[in-house]
Amino acid sequence: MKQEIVITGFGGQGIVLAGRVLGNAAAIGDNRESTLIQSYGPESRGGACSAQVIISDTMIHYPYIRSSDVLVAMSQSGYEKYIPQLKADGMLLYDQDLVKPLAGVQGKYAVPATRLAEELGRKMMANIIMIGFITSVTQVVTLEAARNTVAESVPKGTEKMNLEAFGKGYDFGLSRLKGLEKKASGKTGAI
Amino acid sequence: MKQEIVITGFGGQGIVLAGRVLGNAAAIGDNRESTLIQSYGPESRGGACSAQVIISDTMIHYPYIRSSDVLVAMSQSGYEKYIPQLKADGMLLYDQDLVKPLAGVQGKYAVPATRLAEELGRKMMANIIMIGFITSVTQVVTLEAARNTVAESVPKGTEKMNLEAFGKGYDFGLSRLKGLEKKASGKTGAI
Amino acid sequence: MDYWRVPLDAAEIEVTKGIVHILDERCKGCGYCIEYCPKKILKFSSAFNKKGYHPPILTGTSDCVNCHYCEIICPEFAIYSVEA
Amino acid sequence: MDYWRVPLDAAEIEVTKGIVHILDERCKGCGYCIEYCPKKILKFSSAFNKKGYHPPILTGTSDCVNCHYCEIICPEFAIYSVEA
Amino acid sequence: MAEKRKSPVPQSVQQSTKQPEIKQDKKPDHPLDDLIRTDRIPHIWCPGCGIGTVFSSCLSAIKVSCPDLNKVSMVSGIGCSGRAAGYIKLDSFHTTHGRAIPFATGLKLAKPDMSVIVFSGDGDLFAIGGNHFIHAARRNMDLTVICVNNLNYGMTGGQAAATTPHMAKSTTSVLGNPEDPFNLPLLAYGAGATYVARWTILHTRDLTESISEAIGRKGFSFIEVLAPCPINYGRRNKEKSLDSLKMYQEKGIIKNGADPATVDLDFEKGIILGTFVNREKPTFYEKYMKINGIE
Amino acid sequence: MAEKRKSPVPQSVQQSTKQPEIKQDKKPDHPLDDLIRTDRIPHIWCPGCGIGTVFSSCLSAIKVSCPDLNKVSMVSGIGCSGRAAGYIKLDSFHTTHGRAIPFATGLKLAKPDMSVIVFSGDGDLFAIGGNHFIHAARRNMDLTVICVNNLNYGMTGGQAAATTPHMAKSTTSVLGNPEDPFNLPLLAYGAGATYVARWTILHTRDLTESISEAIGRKGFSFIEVLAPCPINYGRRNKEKSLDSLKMYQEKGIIKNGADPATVDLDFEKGIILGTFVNREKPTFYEKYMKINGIE
Amino acid sequence: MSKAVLTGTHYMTGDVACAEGALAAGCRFFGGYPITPATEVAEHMSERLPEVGGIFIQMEDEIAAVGSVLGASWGGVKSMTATSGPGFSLMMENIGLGVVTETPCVIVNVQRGGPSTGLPTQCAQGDMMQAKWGSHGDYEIIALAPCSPQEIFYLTITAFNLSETYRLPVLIMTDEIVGHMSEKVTIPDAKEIVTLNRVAPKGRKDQFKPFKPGPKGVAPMPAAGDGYKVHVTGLTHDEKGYPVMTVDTQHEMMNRLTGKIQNNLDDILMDERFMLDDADFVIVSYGVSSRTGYAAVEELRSMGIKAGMFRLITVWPFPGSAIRELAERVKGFITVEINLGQIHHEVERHAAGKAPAVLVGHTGGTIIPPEDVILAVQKMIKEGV
Amino acid sequence: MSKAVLTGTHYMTGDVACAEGALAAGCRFFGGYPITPATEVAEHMSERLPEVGGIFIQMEDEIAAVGSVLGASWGGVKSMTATSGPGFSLMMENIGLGVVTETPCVIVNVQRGGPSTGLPTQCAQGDMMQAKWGSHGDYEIIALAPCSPQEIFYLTITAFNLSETYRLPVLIMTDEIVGHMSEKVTIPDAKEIVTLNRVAPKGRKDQFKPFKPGPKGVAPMPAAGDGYKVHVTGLTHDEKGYPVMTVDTQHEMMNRLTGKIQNNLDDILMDERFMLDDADFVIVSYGVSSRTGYAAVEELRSMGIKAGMFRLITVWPFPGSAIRELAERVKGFITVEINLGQIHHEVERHAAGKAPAVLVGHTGGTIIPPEDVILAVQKMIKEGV
Ligand SMILES: Cc1ncc(C[n+]2csc(CCOP(=O)(O)OP(=O)(O)O)c2C)c(N)n1
Ligand SMILES: Cc1ncc(C[n+]2csc(CCOP(=O)(O)OP(=O)(O)O)c2C)c(N)n1
Ligand code: SF4
Ligand code: SF4
Ligand code: SF4
Ligand code: SF4
Ligand code: SF4
Ligand code: SF4
Ligand SMILES: [Mg+2]
Ligand SMILES: [Mg+2]
Repeated sequence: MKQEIVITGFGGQGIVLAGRVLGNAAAIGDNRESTLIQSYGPESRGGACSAQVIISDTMIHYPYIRSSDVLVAMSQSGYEKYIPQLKADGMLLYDQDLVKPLAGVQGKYAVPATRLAEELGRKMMANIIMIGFITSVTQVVTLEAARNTVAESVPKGTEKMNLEAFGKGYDFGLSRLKGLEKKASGKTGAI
Repeated sequence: MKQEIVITGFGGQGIVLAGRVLGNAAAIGDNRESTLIQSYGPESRGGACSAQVIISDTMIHYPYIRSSDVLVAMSQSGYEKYIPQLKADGMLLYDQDLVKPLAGVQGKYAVPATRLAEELGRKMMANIIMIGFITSVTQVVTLEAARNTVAESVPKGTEKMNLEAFGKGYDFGLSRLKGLEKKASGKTGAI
Repeated sequence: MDYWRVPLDAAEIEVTKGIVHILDERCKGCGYCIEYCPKKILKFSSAFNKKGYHPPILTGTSDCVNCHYCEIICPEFAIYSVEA
Repeated sequence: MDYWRVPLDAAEIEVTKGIVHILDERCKGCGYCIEYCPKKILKFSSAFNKKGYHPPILTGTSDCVNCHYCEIICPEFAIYSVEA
Repeated sequence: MAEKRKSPVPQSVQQSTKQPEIKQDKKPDHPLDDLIRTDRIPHIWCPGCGIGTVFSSCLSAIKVSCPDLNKVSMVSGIGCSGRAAGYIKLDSFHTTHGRAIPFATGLKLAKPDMSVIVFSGDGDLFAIGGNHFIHAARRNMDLTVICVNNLNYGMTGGQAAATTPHMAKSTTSVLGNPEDPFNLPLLAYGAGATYVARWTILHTRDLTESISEAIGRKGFSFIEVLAPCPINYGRRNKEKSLDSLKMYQEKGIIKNGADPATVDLDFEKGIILGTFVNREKPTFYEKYMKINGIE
Repeated sequence: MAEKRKSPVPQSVQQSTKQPEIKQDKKPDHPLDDLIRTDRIPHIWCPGCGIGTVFSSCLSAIKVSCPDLNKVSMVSGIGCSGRAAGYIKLDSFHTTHGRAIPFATGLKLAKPDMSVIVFSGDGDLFAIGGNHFIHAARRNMDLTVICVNNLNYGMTGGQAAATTPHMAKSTTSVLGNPEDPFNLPLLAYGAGATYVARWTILHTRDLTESISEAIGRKGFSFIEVLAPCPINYGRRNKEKSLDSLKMYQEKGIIKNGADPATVDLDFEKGIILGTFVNREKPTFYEKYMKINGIE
Repeated sequence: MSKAVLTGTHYMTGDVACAEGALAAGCRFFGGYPITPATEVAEHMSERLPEVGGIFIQMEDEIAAVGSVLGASWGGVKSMTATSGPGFSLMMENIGLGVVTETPCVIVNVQRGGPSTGLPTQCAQGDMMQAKWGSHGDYEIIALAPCSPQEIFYLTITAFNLSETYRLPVLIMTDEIVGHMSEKVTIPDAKEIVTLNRVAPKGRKDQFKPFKPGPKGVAPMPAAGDGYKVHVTGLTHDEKGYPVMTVDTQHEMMNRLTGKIQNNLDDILMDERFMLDDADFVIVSYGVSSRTGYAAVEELRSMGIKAGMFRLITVWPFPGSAIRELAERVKGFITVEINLGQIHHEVERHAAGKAPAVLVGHTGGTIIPPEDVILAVQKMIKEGV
Repeated sequence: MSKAVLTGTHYMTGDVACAEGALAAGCRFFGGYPITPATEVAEHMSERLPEVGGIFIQMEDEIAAVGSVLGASWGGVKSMTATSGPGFSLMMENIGLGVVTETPCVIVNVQRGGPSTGLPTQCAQGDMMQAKWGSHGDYEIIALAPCSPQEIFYLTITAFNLSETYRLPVLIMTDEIVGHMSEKVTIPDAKEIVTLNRVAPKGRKDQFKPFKPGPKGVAPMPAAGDGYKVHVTGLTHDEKGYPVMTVDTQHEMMNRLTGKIQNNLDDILMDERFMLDDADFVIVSYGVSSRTGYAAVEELRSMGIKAGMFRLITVWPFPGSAIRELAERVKGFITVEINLGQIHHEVERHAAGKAPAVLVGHTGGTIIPPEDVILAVQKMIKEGV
């Protein structure tokens, strides 16, 4: 099995860290193969930035994603750049205050990650919330692996805070899924 | 016709300048072809130094001398290095205070260039004396060309002094030749 | 905190009245203009601009004295004042 | 000309007598030792060494005081003095 | 391969604040817009980065001191500060890391009546570029050199520079910088600079005046400008950009004419600012022309 | 091709002066021969060149101040002066032009208990190598840097250097040098050097003491030594080697502790000599070890 | 567990893995200067070296960085620096000094888009020829090209081993993708890691010649302070290390310097061959581009085309004889590299017309998609080779 | 008579002839740093430039020298520097900047024995590949190799003309022998000398794009101060000169930079063919080695062997198609160069096995005797090619 996840946003949002947590969780926590590619521009802040994470049970050769299973968008421009390569049955996860997806896009999951982070008092933790959200919505990594990796990846002393943020995102995801299930069951059973 | 002249000595003796005067005289004064190659070591003073001058009526390709018609030696080490490549019928010109040629060497012409220069009050002019000597003894360049080139090549204001030195060397050469002629005639007519 | 060189510029400051212009989309919300406006007439807007920053708006409490300090301290060419 | 720091070294200079050694083939005839020997006991030899320089020889007029100045000023490691 | 979606039509996000009323009926140009490549704005500098303020001050100075804008140019090296050359609407040259000054030297000698401003970072001018700096100062090359000193290498992510305070944190000195920084005005003076000044971005008016003065005079002029790099230096040294400004305000002491040997940056005791050196000496070009009897 | 003669057996020319009698029964070794690669003597330096005297002085200093000769090494750059490394019988490194100091920095940090002496020319250390010099001074790297200042590039034939006096003649300034030279002690001080001295080859004993002192202390020590290059600088500026020495004698003024800002070389008014700076400061290595809690 | 060897499985970037490899190899000195995308090597070394008693110093530029590395190596310490294109260009003169003075050290080039400042944060493989030819004069060099963080870890150890064995700077020519890519890296027990050290001299110290070839054509190497009183120069020198500027000495020295590499190719050349035995079409690649190559080979095989991969691990010296052998039996070479044709030229030269050689190149900023390779092979087939 | 053009016949060294060529070409700025055996170029320029109102400046190092040259060129002045191996290595980074910013200038490398400090006063041709590959990233460059003082005079003018026409640094790759050799140099009347200048832009200044190709694929070039307010950067940039760090912009820029050379080979490639029409054995050479080549050809012909000479005047871009054409009909190539095989590799690559290619090389310090070439040809004949 192979999952290809693109996370995209601005420099300064912690996009690469989010990718690294996912990749790390998959590789070390879940003992699978995982390749993370980061791409960014010359800007330290505000430039386009993305992380491409491939998670697989077999060796990964070509490290770029040309067709993604999951797109996580934390900026409108990132969304616009990467949405064309999202598979038809792929999932779009996005920060609902920063990205306005096209009306017709299917399989989309919104989370107010930045707003939630601001509520937690740390705008910087939007990415951790997003990781929680990804974990529950996509299940590309196990909860345990993701939690452990978050704890290991953040600066010492901030573990609790970050795990809380992670939990918030995770739970938000669960409830979104429930909501969708309801919706879906009201529709035809397909997400 | 092609003449190949090697001038050798120590850095600081004006070896390259001597070569340049000859080459220049041949090329510009006598309107022939002439190639000068200089070789020297890292030392500014006292290192081995040589000038190779090829004078020819046709185009000169290969610029090194492998077999010389004339060897002008102003140091013992230079003499030793270049004497093997002097043609059997070549001419050896040397500063008699600085070089002691092997007893058996034929066609040799001694001049006390450095001593004469010291007498003129300028040890530095030994090379100009040597040029005069070369001009009269070997006739590789014409007197006129050599004289003019000396005058053009030396620092302004020193022309007279240098032409005097040149003349001294030239005359010394003439008298040497006369002496040899006498000697030769006393022997068998061959130099 | 007060404008750090009030005594020096104070005289001039009183001379004119100004209108301040804010180019929202250039602003990156550093707050320098807000912090150092001698008249304290600027504050962060609650809204975001496209890049997600909160540009300054006028508090409306007092008048701009056209001292240009916001203009010259702004790293973004995002604010300037002109004579009213 | 006299040795430039005679007053300073003078005391020591008188203490001992020395023998000066000259390594002719190292000498390049700069004349520093000759010029700055406080006792003026060196002069150029008239002969050449292999490289064509005139190394110093003793004038014989006076004694070496083993001040080592020739030794330390010589750029060629060509002269030194030892206690007599 | 899975079927792909068509790219959606970009749709801008409706989040901007409303324009404040007072602005509505005015033209929206910033007074410096004629000197800026507005098609490249916003620039890449981070929120709170002090480079923009130094740059703006430099443009203001150019505006007042250069009647003919075709006779001004800017040369930068590589770094965040070095990006300035890319935003000024004048002939502008973004060269290689550390080499702005030699490039500017050639340009100036080829165009002696042009004001050549070197605008670059502390790393660019004093780490890799230190040799060119001291030699241009020695020659009294007629250049205005503006150094944005943000105490680190901003562009590469916050490594220690030759200006990073002893014990400060950086990505290459996580436990504290073992090196001491240069005293830049002293180095400049020691190398032969004929005009040496230091300001902070908070002292914007003085800075602008100083840059004008430097552009207006003949000879090698050096202006060090303290500016925050909140993202890299600030973050690691617990100094937000407004903290930096406050520090400049509280610790800044203007001492024109201070002996450069006494102006080491000491963020505890006080940051000495001012014009430290302003002496007249013929420039390289003047001496070259005179000695060679040209003109 | 013409027949060639066989090479004659080398036959040495009988011109040497007879050994002075007093020498006959003594061993012919110079007291410094154990520190010299005698198989490479005579060295390449010209008659009257001052480098040999500086080198000799350096060897004397090593002799007195370094009991263990395995704990001393010399690093040079490229130039006539840079050839020193090739004559000292110690671990010695003849590197690239201008780069002796970085090499020495690595060597010193790898061998912290070794005395590392950088011996090189003014062009090497201050033209192409200027940046390394100022940074090593800033870091207070524990090196002894000896600069033979002969006012020009000797090795390449006498071009102007960053030390060539204004208006002096050189092969690249035939009508006179348009540039001003560095005041090397001031530059060194301005960069952070903790020991700065200047001597001439005539002041040999002071020089030797100064080198000993520098080797013996911790930190970045810089010693400028004025030395004639009669062949290139002297010839073009009508100064024979003995003239240079006379000038050192007549114009030399020893002023220990003089303010480096006042010691510009002025061959007319006076050449200020002495130890100008000698201050204590921890070295890079000491600070690195401390901050990182090593040992 | 030794502090220097982080035994275990980690998720790390190529840059960090490179630094860890260096530490495991015994590197205890790093002289650096920051540059994207190599900065993280320096940053990681700056944190880790003090933990093992080593020295990290950030020099004033790349010239100084490599200078300090050479100095530290002569101080007896395994040393390293890391840079990218612009810094690599600046290092060229001192790399030459390292070659001529036979100084072991490792220099990492995390390649980015060039020329000049180019694309600082994006990948390329445009410095491959520079690695061989960038310093003036002729010389042999060793350059290795890893294709993953795991491999960069091992190859950094190998690089140190080769540099110590053959006494020369060894280059690791990686790229932005591999440097910034995170993958699983397994670090074995310290005792399982083979680290080689320069051979110490024996015999009389006063008669030792630091440039006189011993076994493998390489001279033993003392450190400064060992009592050998060596002289080391960048001038043409004899076995003693003395400058002797003659044609003969130059000839001997050059033979030593090139011979020690050319006579030990068996030891130095490393490659990986994938489905090569029966291959008609050989994809020649290295570094990140080889990952495109592998993907293409699998795809081509699935299409029934006999493709195989010859992955260069040692890029310099170039394995000419392997190409020459292959050329006798294959239908074509396809060199895949992110440049306009560099290693391709070597392939073409050694193929010598026996089999066609084409380039699948790219101007940089991204990696090459497998499709380009597949198309190139299909074109070759169509054109009837 | 113009002071800049010393009309008449002189006896001068190659270095001096090079400087005179530069002056005749209109060079009015020289930024230099002394180095044997190129110093005399700088020295002569330092005396002569003031006579024609030009500027000579001795910079602090070679990096600064070439930096100042690029700056002066953007100031609208034809500019030049000269160096040898070690300095050439240091110039590499800024040569890349010159290429990418399309800055006309001339850089002379009077080659000496390398690598490293090597043999400073002796000859070699060891920097030929460095000329093409020494800076990071891919690029095309023009390099010319004169074989006599007379030719260096003319080729320096040509170098300026090419650099102005194609907007890039042009390299003169000469060597110690040619640089220090004195021969007759005839300098024509000023009016007989063709000097080309960069094309000045036309049209609206605010819409001008300084990197948008015009005729020949080269953009017109304004000087600073002309009112075009250009931005010039070493980053990947678009036609306007603005940094745009995308794969597409990189691709376009690289195509522009390489295209302007590769699409104008007819104009750029220069060679001399001597007895080549019926030649079985082609001696490929350049610079001083070609003089060995000529001597060998004459000797071989006198022995009845059909040898001919293909002398490269333009070395880079390499005249691959000429070699490919020759390979179809000749029996062998013999590349003669004072190195261990550099241009030889190109010959070999383009000969592509159609004709054998051998090297007559040398490690440096001296020139190659004609005998070596003759022996190589004889060996080829014996081995039955
Ligand atoms: C030769 C070279 N080495 C290193 C780099 C990487 N680099 C780019 S900017 C920079 C430092 C910039 O620091 P500074 O000049 O202080 O500018 P800032 O970003 O802080 O404004 C470095 C090291 C480079 N581009 N070229
Ligand atoms: C990179 C480089 N550039 C230039 C040179 C040529 N070069 C050799 S020595 C030297 C100058 C030496 O001057 P200095 O250091 O003052 O030594 P001196 O010969 O005067 O003792 C130069 C420019 C070189 N070897 N390497
Ligand atoms: S110009 Fe700006 S800073 Fe000054 S008073 Fe008006 S708003 Fe405040
Ligand atoms: S100073 Fe400029 S960027 Fe900062 S908040 Fe004010 S307007 Fe925005
Ligand atoms: S030691 Fe030398 S200088 Fe002193 S008195 Fe004796 S000979 Fe003269
Ligand atoms: S100082 Fe030395 S080199 Fe000079 S003359 Fe005396 S012995 Fe000879
Ligand atoms: S990294 Fe620092 S210097 Fe660079 S733009 Fe951001 S704040 Fe400014
Ligand atoms: S050229 Fe000058 S510096 Fe060099 S050895 Fe001769 S006198 Fe000394
Ligand atoms: Mg900075
Ligand atoms: Mg010097």
